[in-house]
Amino acid sequence: ETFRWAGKTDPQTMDPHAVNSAPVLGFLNNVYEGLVRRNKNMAIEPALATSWEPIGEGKGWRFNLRKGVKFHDGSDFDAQDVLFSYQRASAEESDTRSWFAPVSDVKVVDDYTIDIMTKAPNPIFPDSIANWMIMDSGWAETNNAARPDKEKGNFATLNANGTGAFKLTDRQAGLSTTLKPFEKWWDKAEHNITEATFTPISNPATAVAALLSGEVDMINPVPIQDAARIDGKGGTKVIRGIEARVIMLGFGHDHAELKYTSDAGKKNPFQDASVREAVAKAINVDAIRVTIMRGSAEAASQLVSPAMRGYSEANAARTAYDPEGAKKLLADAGYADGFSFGLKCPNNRYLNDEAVCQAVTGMLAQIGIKAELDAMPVQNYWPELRGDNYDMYLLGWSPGTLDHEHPVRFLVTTPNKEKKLGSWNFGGFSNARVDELLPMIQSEIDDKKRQAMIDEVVSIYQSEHAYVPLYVQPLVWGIRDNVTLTQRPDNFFILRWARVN
Amino acid sequence: MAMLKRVIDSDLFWSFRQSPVAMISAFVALLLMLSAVFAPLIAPHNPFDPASLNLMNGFSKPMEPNQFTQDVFLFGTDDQGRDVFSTILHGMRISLFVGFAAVLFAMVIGVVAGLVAGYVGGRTDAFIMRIADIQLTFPSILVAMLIFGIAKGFTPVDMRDQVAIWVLIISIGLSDWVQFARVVRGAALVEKKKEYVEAAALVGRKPTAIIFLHILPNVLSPVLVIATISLALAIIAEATLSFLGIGAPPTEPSLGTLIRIGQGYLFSGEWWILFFPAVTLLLLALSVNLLGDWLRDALNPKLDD
Amino acid sequence: MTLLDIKNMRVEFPGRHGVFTSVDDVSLSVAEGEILGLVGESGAGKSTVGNAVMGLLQSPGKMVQGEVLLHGERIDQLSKADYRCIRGKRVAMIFQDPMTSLNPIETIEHQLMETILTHLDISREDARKRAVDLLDQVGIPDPAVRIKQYPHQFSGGMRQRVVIALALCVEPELIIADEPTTALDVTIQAQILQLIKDLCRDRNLGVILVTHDMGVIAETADRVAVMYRGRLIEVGDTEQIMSDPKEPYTRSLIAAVPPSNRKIDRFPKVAIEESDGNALQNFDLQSHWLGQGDAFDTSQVNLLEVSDLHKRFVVQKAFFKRNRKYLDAINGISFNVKAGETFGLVGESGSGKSTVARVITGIHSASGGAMRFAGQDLIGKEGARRQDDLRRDIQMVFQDPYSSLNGRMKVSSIVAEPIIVNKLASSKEERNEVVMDLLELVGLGKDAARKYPHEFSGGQRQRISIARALATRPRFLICDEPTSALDVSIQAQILNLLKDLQDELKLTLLFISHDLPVIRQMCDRIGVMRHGDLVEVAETEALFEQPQHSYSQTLINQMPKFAK
Amino acid sequence: MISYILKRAMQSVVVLFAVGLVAFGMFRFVGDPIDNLLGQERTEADVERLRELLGLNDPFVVQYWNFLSGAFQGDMGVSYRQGRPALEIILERLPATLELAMVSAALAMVMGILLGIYTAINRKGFITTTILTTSLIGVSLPTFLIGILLIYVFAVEFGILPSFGRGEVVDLGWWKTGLLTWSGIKALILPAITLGLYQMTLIMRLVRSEMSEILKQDYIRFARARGLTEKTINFRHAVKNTLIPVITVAGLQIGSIIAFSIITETVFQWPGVGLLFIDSVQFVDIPVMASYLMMISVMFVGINFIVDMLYLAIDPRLRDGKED
Ligand SMILES: Nc1ncnc2c1ncn2[C@@H]1O[C@H](COP(=O)(O)OP(=O)(O)OP(=O)(O)O)[C@@H](O)[C@H]1O
Ligand SMILES: Nc1ncnc2c1ncn2[C@@H]1O[C@H](COP(=O)(O)OP(=O)(O)OP(=O)(O)O)[C@@H](O)[C@H]1O
Ligand SMILES: [Mg+2]
Ligand SMILES: [Mg+2]
Ligand code: NI
Repeated sequence: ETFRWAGKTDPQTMDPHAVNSAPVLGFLNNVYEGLVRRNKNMAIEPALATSWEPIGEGKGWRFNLRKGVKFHDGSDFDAQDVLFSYQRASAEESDTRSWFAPVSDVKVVDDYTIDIMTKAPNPIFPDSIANWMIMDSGWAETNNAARPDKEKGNFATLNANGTGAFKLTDRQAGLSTTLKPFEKWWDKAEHNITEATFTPISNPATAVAALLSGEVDMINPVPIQDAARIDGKGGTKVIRGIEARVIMLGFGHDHAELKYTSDAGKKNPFQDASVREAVAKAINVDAIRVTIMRGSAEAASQLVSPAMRGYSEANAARTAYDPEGAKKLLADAGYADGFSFGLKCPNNRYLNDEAVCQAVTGMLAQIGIKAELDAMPVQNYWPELRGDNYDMYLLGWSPGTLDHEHPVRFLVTTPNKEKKLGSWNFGGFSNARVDELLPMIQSEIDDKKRQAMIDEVVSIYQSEHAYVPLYVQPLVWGIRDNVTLTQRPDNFFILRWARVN
Repeated sequence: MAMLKRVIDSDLFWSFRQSPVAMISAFVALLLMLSAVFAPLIAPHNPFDPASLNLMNGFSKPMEPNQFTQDVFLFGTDDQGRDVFSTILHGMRISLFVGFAAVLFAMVIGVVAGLVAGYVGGRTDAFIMRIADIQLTFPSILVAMLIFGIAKGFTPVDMRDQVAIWVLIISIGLSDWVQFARVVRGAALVEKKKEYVEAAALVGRKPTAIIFLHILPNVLSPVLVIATISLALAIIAEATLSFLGIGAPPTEPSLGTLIRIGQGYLFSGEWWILFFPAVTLLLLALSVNLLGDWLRDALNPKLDD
Repeated sequence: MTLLDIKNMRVEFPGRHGVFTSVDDVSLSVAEGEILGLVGESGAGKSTVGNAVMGLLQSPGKMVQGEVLLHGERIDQLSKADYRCIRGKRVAMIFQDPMTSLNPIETIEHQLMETILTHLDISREDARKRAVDLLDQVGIPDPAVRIKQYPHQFSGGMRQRVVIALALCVEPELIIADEPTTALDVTIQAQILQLIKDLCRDRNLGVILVTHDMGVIAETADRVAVMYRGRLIEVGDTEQIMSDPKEPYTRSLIAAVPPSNRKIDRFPKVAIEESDGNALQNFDLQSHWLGQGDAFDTSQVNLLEVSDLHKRFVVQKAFFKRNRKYLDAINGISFNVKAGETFGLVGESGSGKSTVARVITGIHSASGGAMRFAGQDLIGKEGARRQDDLRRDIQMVFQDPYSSLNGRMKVSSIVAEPIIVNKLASSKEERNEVVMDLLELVGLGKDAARKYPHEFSGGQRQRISIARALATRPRFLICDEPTSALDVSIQAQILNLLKDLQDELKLTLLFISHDLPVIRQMCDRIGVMRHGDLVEVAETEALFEQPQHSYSQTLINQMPKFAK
Repeated sequence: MISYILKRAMQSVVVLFAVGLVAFGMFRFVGDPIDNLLGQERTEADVERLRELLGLNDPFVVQYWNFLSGAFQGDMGVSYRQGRPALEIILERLPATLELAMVSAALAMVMGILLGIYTAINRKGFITTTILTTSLIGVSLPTFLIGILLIYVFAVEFGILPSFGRGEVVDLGWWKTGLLTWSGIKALILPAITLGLYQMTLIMRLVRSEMSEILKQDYIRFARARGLTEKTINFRHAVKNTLIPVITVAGLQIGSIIAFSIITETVFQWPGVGLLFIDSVQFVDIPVMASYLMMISVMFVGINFIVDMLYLAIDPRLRDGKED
């Protein structure tokens, strides 16, 4: 069966190591494979490695490789390819380099065994390399693509040679990409697809129309408000899920003064934790969920969704909506008359991001603090955040490792260039205990102990109200009735699970 | 008083009274403009005051009680629970101001540049027209970003809002003037060869006077066509630029922004968010264009039919 | 058998200030082979009658009453399509204003050929041949070359002849010729009139010949109809009308024809019994605004000195100079105009008279030679480069009044313009007064002020143009066929005014005309032009009595005689 | 003639330089490409390294100069997004846009002129009023909305036309055309209408306004007196005299259709340069934007040159210049 699907953005490259972004990795997961892969429930399962085990008390991991695996061009897969892919993916030019930060060495034991040594004990290492894709060393070298080249591009930018269930047969950057099943794939195919074409459709309404008219079999995403209609019309339906992404409000913790509005220059009230708490209390997440998100989202209490590893059950309660309490807090903090500040918001990054910010503005206004909303496209947004041009901002975070450690490392620890920590902690939130706990979490092998430490971190950032988590972004895909597929929370569309009836 | 009498006495007013279409159009346009000006007095709500909004009112159907709050809204509400009717009234203030000002700006620059280029010719013409070529290369989005970026460097933070509106006007105006300039230049090239221009020069009219008193009235009709037709476009352009974070904040949606928001609900059944603002814009554009049609005919003494 | 019958025609122009009745209860008929002369006051409605017959009244004009019958069949109620079949093929019309009658962006050839091909079923080749032939018949030199040109490259008289050729394309049954020879010199005029007469005789076609020129009427028309104020006041045989007019207006009209055989001081005035707004009022120049300008310094003998003046037009552009084609419109002429005199310029149509005027006024630049005005060099001072006072001193009445008026301006503004520019009035009130007064001086009346140029008759437009030129209080006035569309009575009024100005203020005139009797009355000295050369310059009487050059002789001999 | 062309060519070079300068001055404000090029796990060092590599730390004049010197050797830079030469990408996308632009321009011109003539001749009346008012709907509503509505009606409800894309294309080697396949033609209909609607209305109203004026000229009356058919009068004499403003606007519009049919191309996911451009803006793909703007300015210079030449072809009065 032929299968056509559409997404919002085109994967910008076919090189699995050049760009670490969801559209690219999600797409290439169908073409390339890693040592491990995630199953329908996001759990790790064997792929090119048949098994793995820790070696030498936290020194590293040993992977036993699968035999008889062939690349799409017919060459064989062995440990050399893994080593090559390691070198390639961790090279300076690679965007995936950070995955290998804990790695100290990679040793080929024999053709089908490879050891990956880590600098410190790393319990989640196999989890963190689910998107590390293995490339054929011979193919890459003959085609002068031994290193990814993001700036100029190379052979691997437009061509692919993986071991995955599908091989790339046609690539027209920005227009369409066609896949065909790989007959010599090592695993048993679950799908019944003979050819699959991906088309980027940047305009959501057009994508909906294309689905409704039957020109595509699946679209991702569906604008939330159109879900009901797609469900209501015969022939199409919507599948919903919870994405890994948590939407939150952030503050300029290290700004001494407000930067925007007529109050610019005054002391920054958000440095006061009780003001931040007031913000948390002021926001009626339920109302946002019911109206703007049409009931699809789920309120969030922490920086990861319950589906993620390390989710803190102990801190599952979210600050309750309590405008009166918020007003009181403000009054106690000395802001009975309120103040005004600048709220920055992207308008094309997250689902209904601008609408959510407007709602937030309204809710904050009701407790007497006036947000001046400045919404802009994402390409202008990040430079603003980096330039510290905000008093409060909206951020969505999706943990690449599907682990709570991820947002803690990027968002909560004190920014530190050398140690590469806190690189997305724009507001510069800083807590010594969190900084202390992070390395311990990273190297703790015992799950229980690890969770306890995570729980502590969560309780710190919750009580400090470092961020105000709002909700977990919903995942809404639209499909034709005759299609069955599996929706994974990382928003990757895995073609080999799709069937057209 | 004397002014008024002159106006009432004028041929223009006379021909206005002869044309029912012009009178109806003028009435509609005036009504829209007045309701924009007096929006705070007419509108039942103040949609620009975030504190007065209740999110639970969102997506109320026109004239039907909201399922949560039981509030009733004439034209329904949008995703934020803003009363669409009030938002249209308030939003029109920005849209009308930006729209008219931008078109006027483009028209003035374009007409002057075109007349000068066409009449003077030679190097002046080449210079102006090459600038036009450069301008044509840049879409209004980029122009807006440039101007916005520069303006940001000069203005204190609390003035941003006032500046933003001028950035919008200038960017939209700049990307539109070439059209006027080239059309006027083309027409002026033809007109300046006519004998009445020679006659005017002979009695001692200076080039500037010839350009504005003689040639301009004779090239005005295409200018009017383009100007009236660009109005709706400028209003929509304002919304596009505001989306880029350049213009009005999203908490103060203009008519164009309201339409842009409404477009998102085209398939989902909340038709009123799009419908009423779009009809308003349509009415505005129609009345302005029909008024323009009349004016063009009225200014042409030969067209008295 | 009557060819055309007009019964009780009434034409109205509704407007903001009421309905203007342009033609009132006019009944006329033309027989086959007959030439009916239609004369009358400027603005009497002559052209309107013609337009109404053609069904081509300018909107909002309407024929509200009456019938037009062609060969006994009513045509005024025909459908658009049926009317079209009559126009051009059965009834042709020569419009009064040849300058604006031609499509400016098509070649003469194109316009001729499409007319021929619309009506005649002949090949393109034959049509082209016929077109060239027609141009030749109307006396256009070099027709095969000229036919490729555009209207603006033709002189006024040449365009008029093209329009005539267009009307004659398919030999219609009836020709309405509205002032067909106003811009033609006497030789060509004679040739054209002969052509029309021949057609009448040979093909039995009827002609309505609208003209102000009594000489032409006397020589050509079989019968004459006289119009006055929209009404037909008298119809009769040419003989009878000329020698024994019944109506006082006709009588005064004939009395006003300037004599061609002697020079008189002033043109005879028309005395009409009914006095009204349009009639000339006596006025005292001394106390009049026009007379208040400083009398000009006439110490200089020669106000204008022109020597070896050249003007060459590029008629075909090419990158390489040798491939270009030129036309020498003025071919090295020299003459002087003395202060306070009237210098006449006559000559063949297309000989370069208007070009001389345009070069002097700085509209065109000279290609060579020298020009001095009151001691100042004029070469290199075209358009805006000319100093204000110098420009104000030299003014011109354009040959084509209509296109020299801005159609979007009211007459009041047009006439006021020079006053404003040159600050000749101290206040707005004074300015308005002067404008009204000027309009009245040229016989237009106050109502004209609030109208636009297109609402006027040909002669009326010409007078607007004159009023504008006078409004600068010029020192040197070039008149390019200033009275070609005026009936003799108004012509007398205007020319007398010019003479008065000359006497009082020492106004200097360069007077271009084809009308030799007028030239004889007006001018002190005359230059005769032909093919871009000035073939003879002489004192007026000397020229008329003893022309030296052979071309001058032909010209004088061909002058239509109208003996009273 | 040749000297005129040379002069214009010289001027165009200056225009190109200026365009480049303005463009690079602008790029500082369009956002930061780094965020798109690096994933969320990037480090400060990565950012710094890439900035240095792409020359983003240089002052814009230096960036401009580097671009220019590259361009001089035929190298317009490599797309950040696709890792391919920018020029190659643009040229690859151009046929789609050109086909769309030409079809919709032709549609707009033919319909615009015909309707303009009709409404000029019949100045009053029901049909005229209807045409004049309904055509305004097309220019009063956002293109986006019109596009989506068309898609909704013809693709979703009737299912007779595709909602996106270009259909099947035939590769002619140097040109990929959609005009040779049925699906390609079907795919072209809706975008062409969406895109042409505005131009059609504009041209129609221009023709009408100019022509109403021309029809009152004496030479039109005289043409009637000569017995010419209404067809000749309207289509030859009157239309030709209205052409100068019309071709001016048409030239500009064709230019902007090709250059900035952003919205239409986005709505219909039309794989042309407009879509490429908006993608590039969103991605802050500076090399593509720069080469693209260069190409556009060359195009506009060309179009305006042609328009100026057409003036001369149409109106003989403009031909005789000062040289004599
Ligand atoms: N379009 C118009 N609108 C209003 N009045 C007009 C219009 N055309 C002509 N008239 C008036 O109708 C009258 C008759 O004009 P017509 O052109 O027939 O005069 P005429 O006898 O041909 O004069 P002339 O010898 O000066 O050409 C004039 O008084 C003129 O003002
Ligand atoms: N712009 C021009 N381009 C080319 N040739 C021109 C131009 N203007 C005038 N001519 C030519 O110059 C010659 C002289 O024209 P001009 O108008 O001076 O004649 P004229 O003596 O005034 O004739 P008429 O009595 O017919 O008005 C004519 O052959 C004419 O065709
Ligand atoms: Mg007349
Ligand atoms: Mg002449
Ligand atoms: Ni005469």
